Amino acid sequence: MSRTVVNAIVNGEPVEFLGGGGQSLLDALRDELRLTGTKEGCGTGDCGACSVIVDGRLVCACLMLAPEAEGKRIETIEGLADNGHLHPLQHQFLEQAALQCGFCTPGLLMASKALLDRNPDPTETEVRYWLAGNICRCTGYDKVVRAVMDAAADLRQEEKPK
Amino acid sequence: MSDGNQSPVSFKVVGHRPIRPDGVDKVTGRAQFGADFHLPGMLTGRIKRSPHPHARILKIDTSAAEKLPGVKAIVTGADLDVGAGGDIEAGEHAAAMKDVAANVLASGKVFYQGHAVAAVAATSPEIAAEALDLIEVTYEVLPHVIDVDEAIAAGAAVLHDDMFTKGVTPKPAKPSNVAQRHVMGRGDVKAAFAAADVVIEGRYTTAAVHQGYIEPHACVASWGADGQSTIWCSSQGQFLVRAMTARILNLPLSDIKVIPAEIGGGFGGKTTVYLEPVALALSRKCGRPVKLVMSREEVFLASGPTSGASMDIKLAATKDGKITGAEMELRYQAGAFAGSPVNLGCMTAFACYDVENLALVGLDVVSNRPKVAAYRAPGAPMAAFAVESAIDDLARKLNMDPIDLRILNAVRDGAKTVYGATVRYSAFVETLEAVKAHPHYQAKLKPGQARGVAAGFWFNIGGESSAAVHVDEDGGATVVSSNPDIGGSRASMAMMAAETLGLPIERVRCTIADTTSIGFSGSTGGSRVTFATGMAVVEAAQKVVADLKRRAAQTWECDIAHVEYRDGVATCLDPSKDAKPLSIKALAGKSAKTGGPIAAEVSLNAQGAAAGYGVHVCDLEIDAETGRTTVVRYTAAQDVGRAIHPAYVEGQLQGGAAQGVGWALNEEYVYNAKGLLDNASFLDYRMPVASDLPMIDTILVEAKPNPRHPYGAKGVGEVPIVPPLAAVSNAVSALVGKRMTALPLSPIVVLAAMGKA
Amino acid sequence: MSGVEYISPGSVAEAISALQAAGENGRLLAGGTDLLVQMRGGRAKPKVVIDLKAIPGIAAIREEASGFVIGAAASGATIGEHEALCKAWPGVVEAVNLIGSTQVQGRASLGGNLCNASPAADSVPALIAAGAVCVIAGPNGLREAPVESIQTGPGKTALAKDEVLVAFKLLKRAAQSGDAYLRLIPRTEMDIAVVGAAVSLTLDASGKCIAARVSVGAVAPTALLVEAAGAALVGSSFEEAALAKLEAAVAAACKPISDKRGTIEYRTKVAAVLARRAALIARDRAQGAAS
Amino acid sequence: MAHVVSISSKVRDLTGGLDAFDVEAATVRGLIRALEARFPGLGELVEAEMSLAIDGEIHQDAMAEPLGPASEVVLIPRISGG
Repeated sequence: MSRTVVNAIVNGEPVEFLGGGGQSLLDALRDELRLTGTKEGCGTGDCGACSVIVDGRLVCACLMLAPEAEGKRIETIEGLADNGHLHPLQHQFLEQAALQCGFCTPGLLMASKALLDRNPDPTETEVRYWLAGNICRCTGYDKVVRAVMDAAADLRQEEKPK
Repeated sequence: MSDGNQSPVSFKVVGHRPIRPDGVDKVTGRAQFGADFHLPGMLTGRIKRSPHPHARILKIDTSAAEKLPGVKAIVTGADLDVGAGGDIEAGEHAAAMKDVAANVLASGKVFYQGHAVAAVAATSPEIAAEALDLIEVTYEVLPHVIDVDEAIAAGAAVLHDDMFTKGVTPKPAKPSNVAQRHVMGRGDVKAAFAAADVVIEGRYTTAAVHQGYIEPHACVASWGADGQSTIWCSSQGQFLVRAMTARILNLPLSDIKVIPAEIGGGFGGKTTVYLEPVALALSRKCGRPVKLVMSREEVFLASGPTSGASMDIKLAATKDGKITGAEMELRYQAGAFAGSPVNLGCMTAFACYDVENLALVGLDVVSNRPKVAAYRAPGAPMAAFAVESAIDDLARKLNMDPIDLRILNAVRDGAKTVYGATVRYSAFVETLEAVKAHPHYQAKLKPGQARGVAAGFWFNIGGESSAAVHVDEDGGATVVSSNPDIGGSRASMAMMAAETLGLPIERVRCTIADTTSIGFSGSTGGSRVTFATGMAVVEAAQKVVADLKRRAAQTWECDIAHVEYRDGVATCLDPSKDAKPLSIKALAGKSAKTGGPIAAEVSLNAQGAAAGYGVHVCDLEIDAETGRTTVVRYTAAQDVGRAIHPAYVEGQLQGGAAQGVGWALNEEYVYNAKGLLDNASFLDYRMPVASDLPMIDTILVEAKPNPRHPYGAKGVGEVPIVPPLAAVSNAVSALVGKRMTALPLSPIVVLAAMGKA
Repeated sequence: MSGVEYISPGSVAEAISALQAAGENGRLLAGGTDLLVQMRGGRAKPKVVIDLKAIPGIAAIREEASGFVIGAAASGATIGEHEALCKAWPGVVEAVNLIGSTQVQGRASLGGNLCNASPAADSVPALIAAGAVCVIAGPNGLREAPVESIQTGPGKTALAKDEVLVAFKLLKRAAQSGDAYLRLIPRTEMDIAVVGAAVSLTLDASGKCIAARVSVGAVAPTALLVEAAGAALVGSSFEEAALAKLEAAVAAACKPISDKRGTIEYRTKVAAVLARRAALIARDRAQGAAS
Repeated sequence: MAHVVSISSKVRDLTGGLDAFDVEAATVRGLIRALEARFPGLGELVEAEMSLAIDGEIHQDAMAEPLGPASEVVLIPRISGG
């Protein structure tokens, strides 16, 4: 099998795994690293359930080959909370009941984080278009969008010098 | 929060919006869904599927695949053993189970593209895929039929030689694709039409649509050498998976343990089995655990969509708008095997309205499509599309406000439905009035916009449920639920227990038990969990309270009648006793001294579920040069009894509305001339994305709490998908200037209707 | 997908050698948003995947005196964040940024969008309208070719088996120029274009159009450069008659098919509508209305 | 004497086309027994696949439910859901 050793930083930790040229980053995260928080909803980049952040860019882990992760910094849902403290997005998703089944939630949270990392004060329209690649079938998006906007406000508040 | 949806009753927990008990697991990636399990020695399974819409299987040659190193087991339909007799389980009778088995792995014929014909288990996904290619299936390709009206027509390819339409006397001489003809009605429809001032007629069609849960079907099955096996899977009912798997493989129920995984959406589509019997049959052959996960393409090809429908409707009314009679024929696609929800379509079609004379005919029609599965209010949205469109026509013809017209005809308590139930505890009129008074309905439309209104009904059900409440030694409590939590039911279960036990919600946790750890329960479906399983939770909690009082009385040596229990504390009302109040914590800490652990389990068969009614309002715009529709404002109102956790109730309304908007505008199964599905992906099966929708306002109408439930709950999950089809279409029709009769209302359809392409 | 070899050459020459060595079994990888989907669906079965992204500069954007050089593997996100490019060629950038979701934007490349050779590729009509030129490396060095010469049919390109598209050149913008791209999809996002239309034009001081290129997508086996449509605008001040002529020219050029995404009638009608709308947006941009 | 009404065509297949008839029964269990005796197969069908609306309230598997002397019992297809 044409598998090569891949070294990457996942959620701040150096990892080493075997990745094949026919294997997606999603499969590597789930099957090699057992980080099953990243979900597969379609495997074709259409649903966003496998959203992760690679070197600061939001991507679908199903649309990246495992060996492409070499030397990259990868953020997954398992790294979103900081030492057991929920990220404001996680907190707002819970507060606002922005999840029902919870399957698309890891992807939505990572996508939302990538948005707020570059746009701390998005409009509703900006949130909706940014998240258009994350399909949620349960919520109708209403509470998701509200949670992201409120988390953005929480983060802005945190940033303010006291 | 929308519209101050606050419970008017001052419960301490019920009606509030606490964080769900399983929330943190779901926002941190720890929740284990169907595909997340991994066992030592686990094999990867894959399923070989038919490339033809209709064919006879002449031969399946697995010899080459068996020789491939790494292949550990191969199964085909011959490995299933559904048998002819046996007990009836899970509400499924023998014939239906044979169909489920033949759907799980084809037997003799394949009836749709993607129909499973064989499965392999191998040591890697690559080897499993290679093995599939090595399995040679020889087919005799047969003529196919896709469309429901074509399937009924003379000369159509007949799927099942033994299908003689049921419900027709005398029995038809020849087999056909009409599995069953349902007839229901009352009164004198002919006379009603003869006397009518106004008659409205129409033919309506809807496309087959998929439930669209984001989690593909997934399971792990592990056969033990002693014949006892375990299945981990995401489903809407662990007991249903157990019953169906046992039945299809002819195994004793108690030899199978089903452990429910978290479920990534179902909407009815996970109330049957596709993978579990196959995985277990594979595991039985090789003695190793086998994981089977569907790809998205497989989900579209081979798991249940709901029926596309073709319907004719005719209304008779007075010039004042009173509907005096109606005739309707509903023809629903069942897919490859009998069992469309057309009977439910007939029953629900006019359930919102008090119509004296009714004649309904429903045809259950098979064709070369995947076998339909339940989808949120099965059968009701299509029927409501036709009925609510016709009523919209009537309102326009009489120049009446569409809500006033509906109020005039609305069912009220005491009215009799066409299916025999008497309307009770209904708040349909109140829901219509709430919409009429809402700022959305009062708001003026902008130029180029139109507004659609439509209503919807669902029965809601009760049935068998079990639950346990354990008081932990520190006075906290654990609720053990028997139903997979598909949308936050752990929260409502914990809340009802907390309310009953007088505990703060943070002291009550909720877990979902496997089939060996709690009594039987029906599936998570039919909007039954908060009602029926909730009832079991409350009764179990009430038993615990009674037990706590008994223990307090024993401690104080007083009469139990003198013990009051409130807010988690037992107080002695007997003034002759110098008894300090005993908290649940104190009682739990010393439970050994009063009889041992404090716990109660209740199994019941809940009766008295109350129906729900919804009214939706949709404002939209159309780009007149491209036919693209944009929903600009949407409000969903519903008779919810009492909302246990209002945020999750709102979520049900919003999610159902979004699915319904997708059904109305863009979702459809597209077949080509070869009978093959052309859009088996999220790219081309267009479910709404975040930028397609506005905020969805909700109105929770709590005018009539259900007295048959301890906290007044009615089912809420299904009603919200019933009104949107017509709410959207009525608005589009207003803008286009003619009645739109065929869903979906894609830009192409709308532009053509506008006469511009 | 078993046994697929992944290689990541450090130079164009190495990439070409790898491509030659792999022959029919080799596929170039840029963003991967099409290739991985094809591999998963079994429509592509490469034995060697040659990732171009380690080649210096191939994912970058360079501004030179003559204009912009966009690396073939530059992602949509990179392109969307390049301020000077956005200012000069807003139509090209908006077309690129319509490809897929935010997630897809993080990967999908301009070169991949062209070389995947979908008739509905969003960036291609915009690049054609913009007069973009491809820089192609082969065993014998570099050559240049206009974008409209690359796609030869669905899934087919004019590139030789051992050639690598390395960059796109976009000229420095003349004064009073603007471009725009519009597409029609049933949803607001995430769909393949049912129809796409791009217009790039230049105005004189009086606002009269002195140069125009119009290209439409998803209405023929490849994106079309509709010269008659551009000609309809040149010399006009966007009067109704000129716009009608533009629409007629576009409609006449369309040779669409009816498929799951659209019908012949719909595509033809809407291609004309979008071309007119894009022309007016491009005019407004040229007039600096937006800036 | 319970007045039985059916809205299910499967019932009609077993009753020779009858949609309404009277049955002597004091409980649902008795009703099902009586149905089976009068129309072989019908009791089994009702027990396995049908719900009953007894004087307007829907019951499922409620075998012990009493029937009044003039109860109306509507045989309806079992209602499930999504």
